[in-house]
This record gives sequence, structure tokens and C-alpha cells, in this order.
Amino acid sequence: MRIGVFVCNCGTNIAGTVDTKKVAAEALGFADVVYATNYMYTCSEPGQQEIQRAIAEQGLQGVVVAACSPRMHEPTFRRAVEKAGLNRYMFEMANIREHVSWIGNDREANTSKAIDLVRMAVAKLRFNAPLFSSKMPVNKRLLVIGGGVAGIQAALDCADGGMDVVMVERQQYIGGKMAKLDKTFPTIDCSSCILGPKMVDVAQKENITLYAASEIESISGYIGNFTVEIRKKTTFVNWEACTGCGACMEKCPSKKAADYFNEGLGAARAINIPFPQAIPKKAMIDAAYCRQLNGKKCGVCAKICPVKAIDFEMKDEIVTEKVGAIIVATGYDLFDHAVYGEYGGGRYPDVISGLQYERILSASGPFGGHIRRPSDGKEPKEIVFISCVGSRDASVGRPYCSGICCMYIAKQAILTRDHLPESNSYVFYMDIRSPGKNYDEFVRRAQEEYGVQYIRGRVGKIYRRGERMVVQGADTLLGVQVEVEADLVVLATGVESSLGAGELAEKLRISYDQYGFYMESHPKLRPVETNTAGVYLAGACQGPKDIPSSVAQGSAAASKVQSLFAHDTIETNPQVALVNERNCIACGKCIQVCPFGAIQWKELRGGIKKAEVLASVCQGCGVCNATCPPKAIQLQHATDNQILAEVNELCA
Amino acid sequence: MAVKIFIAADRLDSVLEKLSTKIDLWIPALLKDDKSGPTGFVQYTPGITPAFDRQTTMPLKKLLLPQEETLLRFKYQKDPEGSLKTTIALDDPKEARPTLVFGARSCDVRALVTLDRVFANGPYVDPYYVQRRKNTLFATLVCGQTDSKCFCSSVGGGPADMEGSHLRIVRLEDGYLVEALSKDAQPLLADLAEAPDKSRDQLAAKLVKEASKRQVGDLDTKDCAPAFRNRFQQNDYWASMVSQCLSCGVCTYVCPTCYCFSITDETRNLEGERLRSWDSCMFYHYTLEASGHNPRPTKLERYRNRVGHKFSYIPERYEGLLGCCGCGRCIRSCPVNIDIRQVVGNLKENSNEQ
Amino acid sequence: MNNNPYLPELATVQEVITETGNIRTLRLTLDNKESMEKFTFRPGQVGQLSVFGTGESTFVINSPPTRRDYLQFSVMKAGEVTSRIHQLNAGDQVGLRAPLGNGFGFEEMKGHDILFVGGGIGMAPLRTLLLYMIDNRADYGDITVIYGARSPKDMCYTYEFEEWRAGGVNLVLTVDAEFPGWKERVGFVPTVLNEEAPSPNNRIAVVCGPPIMIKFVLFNLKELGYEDPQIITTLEKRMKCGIGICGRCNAGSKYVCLDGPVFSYDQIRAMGGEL
Amino acid sequence: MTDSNPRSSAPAEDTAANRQGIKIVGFLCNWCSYGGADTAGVCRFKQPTDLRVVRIPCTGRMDPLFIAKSLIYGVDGVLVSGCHPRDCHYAVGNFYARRRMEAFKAFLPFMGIDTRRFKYTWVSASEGQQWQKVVTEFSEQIHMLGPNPGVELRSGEILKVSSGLK
Amino acid sequence: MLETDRNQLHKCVEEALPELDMMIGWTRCDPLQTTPVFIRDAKSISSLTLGPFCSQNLAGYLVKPPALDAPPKPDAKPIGICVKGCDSRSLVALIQEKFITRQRVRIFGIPCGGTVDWRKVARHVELGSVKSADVQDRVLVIEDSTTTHRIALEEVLSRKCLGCRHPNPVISDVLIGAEVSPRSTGMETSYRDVDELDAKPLEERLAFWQSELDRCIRCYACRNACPLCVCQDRCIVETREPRWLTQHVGVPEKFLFHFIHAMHLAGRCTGCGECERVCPMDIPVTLIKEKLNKIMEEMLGYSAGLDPEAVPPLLTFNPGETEI
Repeated sequence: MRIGVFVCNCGTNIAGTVDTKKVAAEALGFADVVYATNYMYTCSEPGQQEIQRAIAEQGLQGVVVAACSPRMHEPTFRRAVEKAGLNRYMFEMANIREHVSWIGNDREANTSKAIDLVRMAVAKLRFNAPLFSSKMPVNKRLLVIGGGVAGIQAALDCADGGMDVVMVERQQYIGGKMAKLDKTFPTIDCSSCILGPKMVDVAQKENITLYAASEIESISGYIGNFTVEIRKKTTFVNWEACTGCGACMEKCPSKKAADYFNEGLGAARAINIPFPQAIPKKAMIDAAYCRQLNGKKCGVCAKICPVKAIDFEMKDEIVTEKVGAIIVATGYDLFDHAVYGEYGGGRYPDVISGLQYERILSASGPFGGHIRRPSDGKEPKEIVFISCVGSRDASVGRPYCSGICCMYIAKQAILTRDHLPESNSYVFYMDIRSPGKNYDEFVRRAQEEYGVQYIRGRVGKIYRRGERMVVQGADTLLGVQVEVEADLVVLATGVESSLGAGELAEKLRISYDQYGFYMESHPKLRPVETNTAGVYLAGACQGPKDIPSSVAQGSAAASKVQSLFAHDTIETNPQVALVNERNCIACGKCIQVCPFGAIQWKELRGGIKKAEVLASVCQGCGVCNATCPPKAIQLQHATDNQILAEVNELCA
Repeated sequence: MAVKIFIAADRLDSVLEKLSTKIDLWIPALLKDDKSGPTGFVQYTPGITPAFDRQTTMPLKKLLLPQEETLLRFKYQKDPEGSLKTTIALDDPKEARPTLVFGARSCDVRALVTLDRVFANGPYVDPYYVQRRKNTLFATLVCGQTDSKCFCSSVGGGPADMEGSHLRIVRLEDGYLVEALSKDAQPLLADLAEAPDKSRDQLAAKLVKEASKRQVGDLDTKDCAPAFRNRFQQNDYWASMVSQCLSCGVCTYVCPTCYCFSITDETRNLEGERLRSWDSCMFYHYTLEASGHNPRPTKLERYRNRVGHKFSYIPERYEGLLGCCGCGRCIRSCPVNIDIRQVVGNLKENSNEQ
Repeated sequence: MNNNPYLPELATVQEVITETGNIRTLRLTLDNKESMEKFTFRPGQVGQLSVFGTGESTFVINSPPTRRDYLQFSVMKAGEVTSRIHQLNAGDQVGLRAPLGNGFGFEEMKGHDILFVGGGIGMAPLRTLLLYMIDNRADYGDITVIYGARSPKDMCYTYEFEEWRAGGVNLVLTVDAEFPGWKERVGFVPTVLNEEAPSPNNRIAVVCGPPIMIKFVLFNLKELGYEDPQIITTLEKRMKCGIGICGRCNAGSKYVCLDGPVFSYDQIRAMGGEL
Repeated sequence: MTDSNPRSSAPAEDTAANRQGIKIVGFLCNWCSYGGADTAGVCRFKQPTDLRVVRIPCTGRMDPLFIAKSLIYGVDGVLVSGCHPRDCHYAVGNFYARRRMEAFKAFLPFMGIDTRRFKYTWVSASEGQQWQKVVTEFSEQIHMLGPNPGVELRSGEILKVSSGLK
Repeated sequence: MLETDRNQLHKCVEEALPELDMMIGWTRCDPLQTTPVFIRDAKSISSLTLGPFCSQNLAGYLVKPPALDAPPKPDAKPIGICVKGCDSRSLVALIQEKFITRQRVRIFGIPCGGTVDWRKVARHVELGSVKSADVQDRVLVIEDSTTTHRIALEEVLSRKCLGCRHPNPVISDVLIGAEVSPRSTGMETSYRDVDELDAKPLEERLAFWQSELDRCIRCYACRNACPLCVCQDRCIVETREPRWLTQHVGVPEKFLFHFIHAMHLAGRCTGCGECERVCPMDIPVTLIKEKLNKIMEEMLGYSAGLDPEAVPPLLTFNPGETEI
């Protein structure tokens, strides 16, 4: 092989502390190196031309550039050598700037290190081989997991763009947490009034297929070609037939079913449509409360149903959908305040969560929009809000800020005053976080116009005194202990990752942080991509978010999908694992460890099995390569021989 | 000049030490601090434990055919034009140092007949081997410790066979009687020890006579070659003989006559060497071709080839010479106790059965 | 040749010809002028080509002894050594131990008609004998060459076909399947052989190609009436020493490196051993 | 397990020659630690120059045998660094690596190789300062241990160590 | 007692043989040794033996080439196999790694009181002269041409047997003979040799392995005998693609070879001791793996070859194990 080495001065960035001339001179002595020079700015246009000229004149078959980090300019140089007719993978970089010249001033030591790095790069290059990407067709259908506001936004954006969308929602209805809200900050507009039309849109768009009461069973495939199995959970109601008339609900004798939609504040019927505007507006039986399903004689709903939609024999059903991209918008769950023993550990009916209060405020809620306390239905007079319950508290494993509580407390306090002008509201807070457009003004209005009393300090204890709750805390601004006797305490429970986020991540093969929030590709520059190609994030599944941010992310993810779907094919990355079938012993360990399900069995004649890499699924991590005992599976461009070649240069 | 000496047992060490000043001396010795542990030939240094009382685990072939040796060295040199010029320096057979192997057995030395035929007698001559062979003398023990695995008499040798030996060692109760059999060996014995007294001399002669009459092994190797050819295609026969074989290289590495080798280049940057190293016909890679084709893909073909090589191919090629010295090492060291005598012996039994 | 049979002579690559996607032809001269001038060999003899640092591999010298400007080797990329050989350029140095092996019995073939049947890289060993015969055309009768490859892109020596034909060779070219612009025969070599059906009378068939082709060609030749001694081929085995010592290239008691690579079919049958 | 090795615990003399001779190989994952090392460079955080970096896609690519190879053949130190657990670009590569390297680390001293010559750690792309600390500390440790004698027998040395095995 | 067990084995195999593809067992080939035997017809059943001389682990024969290259037909009959306690764990490991299915094997389990190491016998008697050998009441009785030697079995047991925790097969279809009680029940006694070496200073450990491994001739018997070294012909110690080892015979090559062998068995080795038994140079090869087994047990609470459902620990992970 004829190798050329180009040592970059990078002005004085490198040449200042590395003798680049000497590095080039030494490089000329390495095996297969036929040309070596140093250059002022190798990445510049003339610098690249110099490489291309040398490739042509010297008949180079491989190029090493010793310069900055490959994370910086590897793509630049790969393009340059490609233009000169070399395969882009017949190129290696030695990082002698970030790893050498910038971290030490000892010219001699730096130069010797730079020489070593070039030697290693040359040694590796001698084992490089041209790699070629292939093209895979893109299935232009989108899967949206989660039908909250972020998912709805993403689905509608793509559907508007003419793409087929499949939406999967775990609950019986779409709308997510936003559907439960009364009003939204800072505009105090009605949540269901702004969300409702979008939900209807989802139902009406012909190119959106909605699976409510469904969950993701499994995902296989890769960008452009995912196969998704969806588990349609048993509803005991044939939704094709159900018209959502609600007759069954009225007659259902099981009246004490859990009312999940109302956060447990009311009671629902065993057969239920959670709220009047629900999309899809279909009834579903809660098997835990249904008399018929619990061996008692009933079947009232079946008798009453005008379309005979009730089916007690119904079973879960698995449907398969094929899509080309996936947007994950699984949202969040609320922190369970029961872990705070000092706040009653969930035992006091009048110490409630923010979302429960939201249902109390809501006209469609359990009390029809009248503020009453759960214990005895009385109108409260003194109401205390406590912020940061399950947020910014390392002691309960939630050190992060949930971002929305300060704002929703302010909103709820304002609404409380609107509903009950005679009431007094107190807010115990740590800091007020209100960095959005019109947000801080909103909080100020609560304090100034609505007379909500903000007390800076942490509540130490809540206990019952007679019919009322005593809230004991410190006012850290005044430096005094404060005790408020309240009729109702609202805890601003924080945001945590959605239940089952981890399991879904494993199915999607995306990573998640220690709190269960999904990891984006890059926190600044790739905020809605994941490291699994073709899977995008929107909304609070990635981290706590308010509605505008969630919607923005929904649209952002949608635009990523649209730019993907603008192509009929995608180019695969050739730096993937490759099986040498001759050496494969079919032990299946690679299949077992692959984080992406990118390896599968392939059957040869005579029933002999071999592992096979799906090049378009493989992300190139190399776990399989490290695991494979006979090293039959080799990660291209980081093969054993390539790494060994580098190591060998350092061995005595 | 003494042609016979007697070394008393308690003087063995000092005699060997003296001998080792005259010539590079190799003796069989323990390779591990365990009297039942593995043994092999090592260069004598004072203090090592000789192991004359049993056959060595490893044969002495490494003296003539080291497990690894450099055939040549090469170096690429750059010229100012940027192109590479090669210089190669032959690591030509270094002037081998005169060496004496003291305490080999007749089977060990007999094996050299096979090696000599292959390496030294054409059509091509291996200069590395020849150089060492010319400079090595053998003092051979008349063997009194044959066991149930030995079969030297079956392959043309015998416990007292001195073919290829330069000195004969007879082990007596109280020491060793060493006799020079060739002129070039005589000077070695000078000033080492006294000549033996008459009774010891007679006793030794008697022992040699007895030993040469002893028949070790009852394998009949006559007409092996045609029998082998007859059996060649009978896969069932070979399968039944070697289904327990592990395809390891023990039998070939402990075999004094197995000489097959590999040649590989080892290199570092611009310099490198071409190595010759022991290889084993029992290994899959031995015959694996770059195309992926392997003419001997399973242990069946490989073991068959090993047997064929020793008892059919070498005899056919080299005037009836056998490629086996009957030392029994392959039987003793085989992890699954395959007995080559059985495989060869059965060649002729009911060979037309199938 | 040097008296140490393991020592290669240095040679320099004069020219590299890319024959197909995975076959290249190298033209070498020995660095020592005198050796080059004195170098003699029989068509069919082989050389051990070294890329120092990677190793040696065996190839037939496929230029004929009648043309002495260079020694030619055609190399198909398969393993480590051949991959390195494919990276060689004009001016690079290699090592060569040659000639080794027996070569074709071209003397006994004199006065006979000759049939060459080659497939893919199998044309390389045939080429040396073919050119030798063209250069001594009067000594031989009809020369028919049936040469097949998977596609026109996989055919070697295309640039020489005119010369062969001009040298009085009946050249039949075939590819496995139709290909745009291909004007010669289409079909597998054994089929084309049957179509051509060259008479076995006073003819010697020299066959070289992939095992599966050989198998069917052999069958068809027998059908056409060829006897085993009339059919000649070259064997390939993994080799190391090339001089009949290291032990691995045996088929029965014959060493391919020393007693071969050229054998007639009756010899092969007599040898026994694994192929 | 603690290694009380009197010979190697004495700090080697910190001469220029000694410094020059020490070679540490670093296997850095492309996404986090290689970026972390870049960050340290961009921030001009001074570091010892003994480290030579091999870029690998993920610590999951790290076969412990690369470490074995390095230490057996005399590389003075081996540093493996990847993304923090749960931050792996490939989701779980470093989880596999952690187990493998932890087991390997415990195994090395049994074979007579000083386990202090091998370290694995997690450094993210933003942790330039942490990278500087890791490199500095590890380089110092290797300097203290001195050149790696490897496992080669010194020429002519014949070892006979009684196993004590029953 | 041995006689009774042998008769039981013969009877059981006789009954089972018609349903079997073949039966893998041991047969006596020498007073002190056995060789594996592959039985297809009933005539040969009488050659089957069991007892303390049956040292080979037969599990490997189920997966070694050519078996590995030609997968069994779906309707293939099961293979009968004799296993001791330690051998049965290899079987479990192979089932675990899906090299064989449970249905593919008919397991004749043999409780084992330890196997005889002929090298240790050689310390007491000259092997070449042994005429017969038998074990009676944990005493090895050897007859040579002149004398009767009586050696306590304890003195000549294989090293691996001394810390054996699973003398009874952990998986079997038929159990031949009565179960025996384990010699060791905990880590303290099982890893005595490992602990002893670990107690030595680092330098001595290095010197120990240098001197032991220096003898290695790279015959690969240890690898080929290992029932879990399933790569066999594809093993990377012989390939140049990839190229981990050279043909040099230096100690570093030998170290790396044994590192490769050990690391490839980390979390998989069942401690059957075959690698050490077959070593012609008497290198304590199993000891290397014992250390890794101990690490796996201490660090991850895992012992290989006990649970057919378990995933070998290095093929999985636990995100939570921040401090392993």
C-alpha cells in the first residue's frame, strides 16, 4: 500500500509545541509510507488540494492526516480523499492538537507523542479496506407512541404533510395529561377548548390510524423499516360497533369503580367513557370492578347496548404495523407524594396533588367545577399550596426541577380566588421558576392582583387538627416559624418519567437516564433525535416540559421525520459489524448481546446456521465483536487487526 | 585414549559438569519440580535433575528442529525517492555448536533416520537441519525401562539399537558404563573417569546382549502400506478408530519423527523475520486453503493422514523407511488414550469386510 | 537457484495488470541481472512469491519460457498474502523462489492436437503452455481453447485474445449468462465442451478451473472418449516450503509442490489421498 | 486484593529519559471520553504526555484481551474510558464493558500482573477537567510503578517454582 | 459396589439403546485409564465402565466438529451420554448456550467420588509395570509383577476433585448408583489452591506462571479437550485474520494464549478440569480458570453449569450494579 502522511501545523496551534517537520520526516520511515509532508492549514481549501495532488502524483492508496480531532475534521478529509478517487475509509487521522499540542508545552515529549500517534494511524491504515454504503428503501409511515399533546402535534404535522401515521395510546383516550387540566398558564385559556379540536382532528384524519387502549408489544427493524407489534388491550367492548352513546354507563350497577381520569377523586362505573369529549369516544369495561367478569350475574350493559357491542369473551389482540420512523411521546407521570411521611404520606384526604386539584377545578370534574374538599365536600377557605414536592429533593431521588409546578400553582391559586373570592391562598415555595414568555408576570399577578400569599420556605410538617390541616413551615425570608391552619393542602407534585419508560426504551433500543427520561442524541444540537436512527423524541418523555415546549418538540420531531421521508432511500453506514461465515460457530452470543437486535440467524444449506448482521440496523458499537469468541464478527473500520495494529506499535 | 569409562552414580554430576566444559551438553531432565512430572532434554547446567530412569515426555527433535527458528531476516529500506528497497539477510544456518546429547534412548536416536532422510537426503537439502545434525553427537542409553506402550522392535529398532549413536551408555546398579562407538566420540571420554573394571565390563556386555534380544512390542508393520491404501476409503473404519480424537497436537509434538512445520512472517514496521515453527497435521489450519477449501477438514482425514504418513507415504517415498520409531509417546500422552498400534494393527484385520 | 532453498531472490514488480475485480497479473524481473538471464523453467512450474512481512504463496509462472522479458503471475485475491500482493505497485520488491515443481510434459505433447479447458483464474496455468505452443506452433496440431468465466468482467487476458487467435488457436469463449454486448458463446464450460466436442483422437486435454467445473468437464471428456492419461490438470494445495519437506501438500505419498502441480488423471487416481 | 510488591511500589526516578520511555495506551470511546479528551485539549488543560489514544466506538467494543495483549507485551499502562453508565451512545455498551473489565481487573494480579497498571473510568464529552484529572493521576501512578517488565523471561533465566499444588 | 453400578449402567443402556442414536461412555484401555467409546450396537455395551478411572469429560463430544458443522436433523434420535457431577455441569452450560437441546441428550448420571490422576499414581508406582488397578473402600490397589501397592485414594485424586462441590450430576435422566456427599460446600474449601497462590506476593505469582507456562508447547490439547471451547478449528489463537498470536514460542505468546482461553471461559467454565488433565506438560491450566470462577462467584454470585435457564454473566448486565 502506498501511504501519504500529512502533518498539519494548524498555524501555531500544533507547530507551536510540536516539531511537525520532524514528525513528517519520521513518518517517511514507517512501513508503506511513501510520502510525508507538513502543511500550514491542512483543512483549508489549498491544504485539501495538496492532499488530492499528492494522491494523484504519488499514486497514494491511503492517507493519514495528523491534525486536530477526528471529531472535528474527519468528515472534511474523508470528502477530500474521496474527491481524489480514494475510498473515504482509506483514511486515518492522528489527533495531535487536542491530544498533544494543546495539553503540554514540552516540545520534545509532544513531538515524540505525535510521532507515536502517526505511527499508530499508519499501522491501522495498513489494515483498512474500502467500505461501501448501500441504499435501503424508506417506508414512509410514522408511528407515534403516546397520544398526549406532543404526540398529537407530531401526528397532525406529519398527517398534514400527507404521511400515514399510526398512533398508539396506552389509555382509553388521547389527550394525555393536558386533557385533565382545567385551564392553562399563563393565558388561563380552557385546556379542553384548545386541545379538543386537535383531538378531533386526530380522529378524523383518514391517514391517522389510532390505537387507543393499546401498548407497544415489540419493535424490530431499523430506520426506514420498523416492524411494530401493538397489543390492543381487552376493552370488552367492540369499538367498531360502539357509538359512545353512554347508555351502558348509566345502567351499570357497579358504581364504585376507580375513576382514574379524575385522579381517584370520584367514582366511575365499571363500564366507562372517562369524559364527554373523549377521543375515541368508546366505552371500556374495567375488569376489576365488572360484576359479570367477576363471576356475578349481571350483563346489564350487554342487554342495554343498542348495537350489541359488549363482548365478555374478548381477548388482547396483537396487530402488526410497518413504519419507517418512530416518534416517542410517552409523556410523564406525577410523583407519588405518599413517600413524604411528614405531609401525611397520602393518608389525609384533604392533602391532594396538583393534578387532583386540577380535576376539582374542572367543570367536567367530579364536583362539576365547584371547589370542594374531598373529605367532606365543604368549600375550603384557607388553601395552602406547597411547591417542590418530589422536585429538587435529592433525598427522594428527585434532584431535578420539574419546571412546571411554580407556574401551575400560580394558576391554581388565581383560579381558586376566581372561584372562591373569600378564600385565602398561601404558597410555600423554595424559589420561583418562571422563565417563559409572560410567565413571571403571571406569577406576579397572582401575588399582587389576587393576593396569594407567597411564603419562602419549606414545609416541615402537615398534621390534622380537628377538621382542618395544620401546615408548619419556616418563612426563611423573615426567619420565623409559620403555621397555617388550612382546609385544603395542594401539593405541587413533580414530574417523573412515565411508568414503564424503561421497558419501552429497551424495546426501542434507546437510552434513558437514571430517572427514566429518554436521552436525546445531543443536548444542544440534536434535541429530538435519539442514538437509534429513525427514533425521535417529543415532549416530557425526554424531560419535564410545559405545554408550549412539548408542542414545539412535537413539531420538531415531525420535521425530522419529514426530512427523513423526503428521501425514497437511505444510505447505510458501512462502519458496521460483518460476519465471516467461515469462522462463525453459530453460538449466538452476538445475537444475545446486540443492543439493537441487528443480528439474526441465517440458514445455509444443510440447516447450518450462521449469524448475519442487518447492516441498516447495526449502529456499530462493536459489543458483538468483543463478545464473539472466534472473532468471526468484525466491526468494520475497528476490526481486531486494526486495533491490534495500533496496540502493537506501543508494545515493547 | 579411553573408549570405555565407568561413571559411578555419585560422581555423575561432576562428570557431567566436566563434560559440559568440553561440549554443549544436553541431558534428559525434569522440567518441573515433581518427580513424576514432565521431562525433556535441556542444556546441562550444574544442579539440574537428570531423568535417566524413564523416557522423556518431549522428544529430542527440538535440538535439530527447534519449535521456532528464524529462516531469514528482511528489512525494507527507504530510498530518497520514497520507494521501498528491500534487503534480505539470510539467517543462514549459524555455525552450530558441537553438542552432545547424553542419555537419549535408542528410539529417540532411531527417529533421526527418518528426519535425516527427509531433511538431508534430497531432492532438496535443509541447510539449517544439516548444520546442526553434523555437529551433534549422541550418547545413547541401552534401554531397560520399556513399558507397555513401547514398540521399538516393531519398527526396526530395539532397546539396544545403536544406529546413529556415537556412544553407548549402559546403566549398572552403581553407575554408568559409557563406551565410544565412533572415533569422533572418543576424545569426549578422555580424563572423565576411569575405565571400567572387568566385572562391570562383562556385566554391561551381558546387559547389552540381553537387551538386544528383547522384543519390545508385537505390532506387525509388514505390508502396512498396501493395507493402508486398502483401508483408505473406508470411512467407517477410520471413524471407529478416531471418534474420540480431540484434534489436538499432543501426538505430533511429542513424536520424535513428526517434523511437519509452518513458515510464517513476523514483522514490525520495516523489519521482520521469516520463522519456521512446528506445525501439526492434526490441526484444521494445517491444510486450510485461502479459498476456504480444506482437503482434510475433519479429524478423520487428519488422523488418517498421520497414520498414512508414517506407515504408508514415507515408506512408499523413501525406500520402505517407516516414519515411526516405536517410542510410544503418542500413546502415553494422548488425552483420550488413542493407541496407534491398534489403528495400524487393525489395518490388516478384516480389511475387506466393508 | 541459491543453495539454501528457503532463500528467495529479490524481484521487482515491473507492471501490474488488473484483470478482473479480484484477479491481478504481476510482471516481475529478478533484481540480479545474471539470474534473470540464466533463469530457465518449464511451462507449468511454479514460484513461491513472497511479500516480506506477510508471507509466501504459490503461483504458476504463467509467462512461457520462450518470452523472457519478465516472469508473469496472476493472483486471485483470497487470503492474507494475495490481498497484500494486490496492494503491490510497479517498483515494489518481492521475493521469489522459483522454479519449483514439475511442469507440463510439453515434449510428449509434441505432434498431438491439444485441447485447453479453462475456467476463471484456471486460465493462468494454461496460458504458459498455450503461449509456449504458439511460440512453437509447428510442433503441435490443432489447438482448441475453451475458456469460460462467470461474466465478461471476470475474464482474464482479454487483451491477448487477438494474439492467441492470430497464433493459430481455435479460441472458444463463453460466459455463464447473457451479457449486454457479449458476442461470444453463452453457457457453462462443460456444456460448451460438449457442443464443441473436440475429437479425442491423438489429442491431449489440459484442464484447469474451479473444482465443480473440473468435475463436470472430466465427466464430459470421458463421454467424448478421452482416457485418463490423455487428461492433464494442475493441483492446488496449501504449501509452505515448496520443496517437499514441510509435509502439508501431500496427496497420498506425492507432494504437489515437488511431484506436481501437473498430473494426469491416471496419476491422480493412483495417488489416492485427499484432494 | 492488595499487592504488596516492594520492588514496584518504590517510585521510579522521574527523569526525562524515564518519562520518555513510559507508554500508556488509552482506549477511548468515540462519543464521550474521546470527546472529553478533546474538551480538555480545547480548554488547554495540561496533561502528562505518556498517553497514546486508540479511538474505539464504544467501551462495549473493548475486549479485555486488548488489555491483556498490551500488558503482557510491555505497555506500561492501560486506561479505558467511556460514557458514564446510562449515558452510553449505544445505550448499554458500557454496561457490558463494566462487568468484563471489572472481572478482568480482579483476574490480572492472579497471573502476576500488577492490576494498578490498568484502570477504567467514565468521562463524558463535557468533562474536560475530569479527563485532565484522570490522565494526570493515572500517569503519575504508572510513573510510580515504573516501566512494565512484561512477562518475558530474561534471557537465560530458568525458573523453577514449586507449585505447592496437591 | 462398583460391580453393581456397572451392571445397572449396562442394564439401563441396554434398555435405552434402541431409542438412541448412540451412547457415549468410557471403556477401560489400560489398568489405570479409560478411553471414550461410542456405542451403537448392543454387543458393545458390556465394554462400558464407570468409576474413578473414568477421567474424561464426554460432554464436549456433543458439540465438537464435525457435529458442529452439521446440525442434527429434527427427527434425530437422542444421544446417550455418561456424565459425572462435573461433566453434567458442562452439559448444562452447553444447553444454556443452546449448543444442544435437553431433548437431544439422554443423560446417564453417575455420582462420583473423585477421579484418579495417573500422574499422582506415578509418584507411588512405576506406571509401566502396573498389571491391574482397582479401588476398594477408597484405597487404590495396584498390582505389578511383584507387589501389591495400596494407596489411599485421597493421595491420587485429581486436583479438581479435592474441592468438588457437585459430585452428583446436576442434571440427568437416569442416576446410576447412589448419590455421594460433596467434599466441599463453600467457597473457602473449593478455591483453596487459588487462595494459596493469591496469598503469595505479586512477583512470586508472576514467577510461578512464567515457569509453568514456559513449558507450554501450544499443542492446544487444553483447548480441544474443553467441552466449552466450542470454537475449535476457528479458534483465534491459530488465525491470522484476526491475528492475536504469532508463531514465536516466547512466554508472552503463551501467556496471551492462556489469557484468551481463560477469558473466553470467564463465566462459562464449569471447572471440569479437562484442560489440566490433558496437558502433556502438567501445567495447572485449570487453576487459571478457577480464579475466574471465583471472581464470578464473588462478584456476580454466579456459578456456571447449574441452571439451564441462566444467562452467562458476561453476556448480560445489570444497570444497577454501580459497585460490582
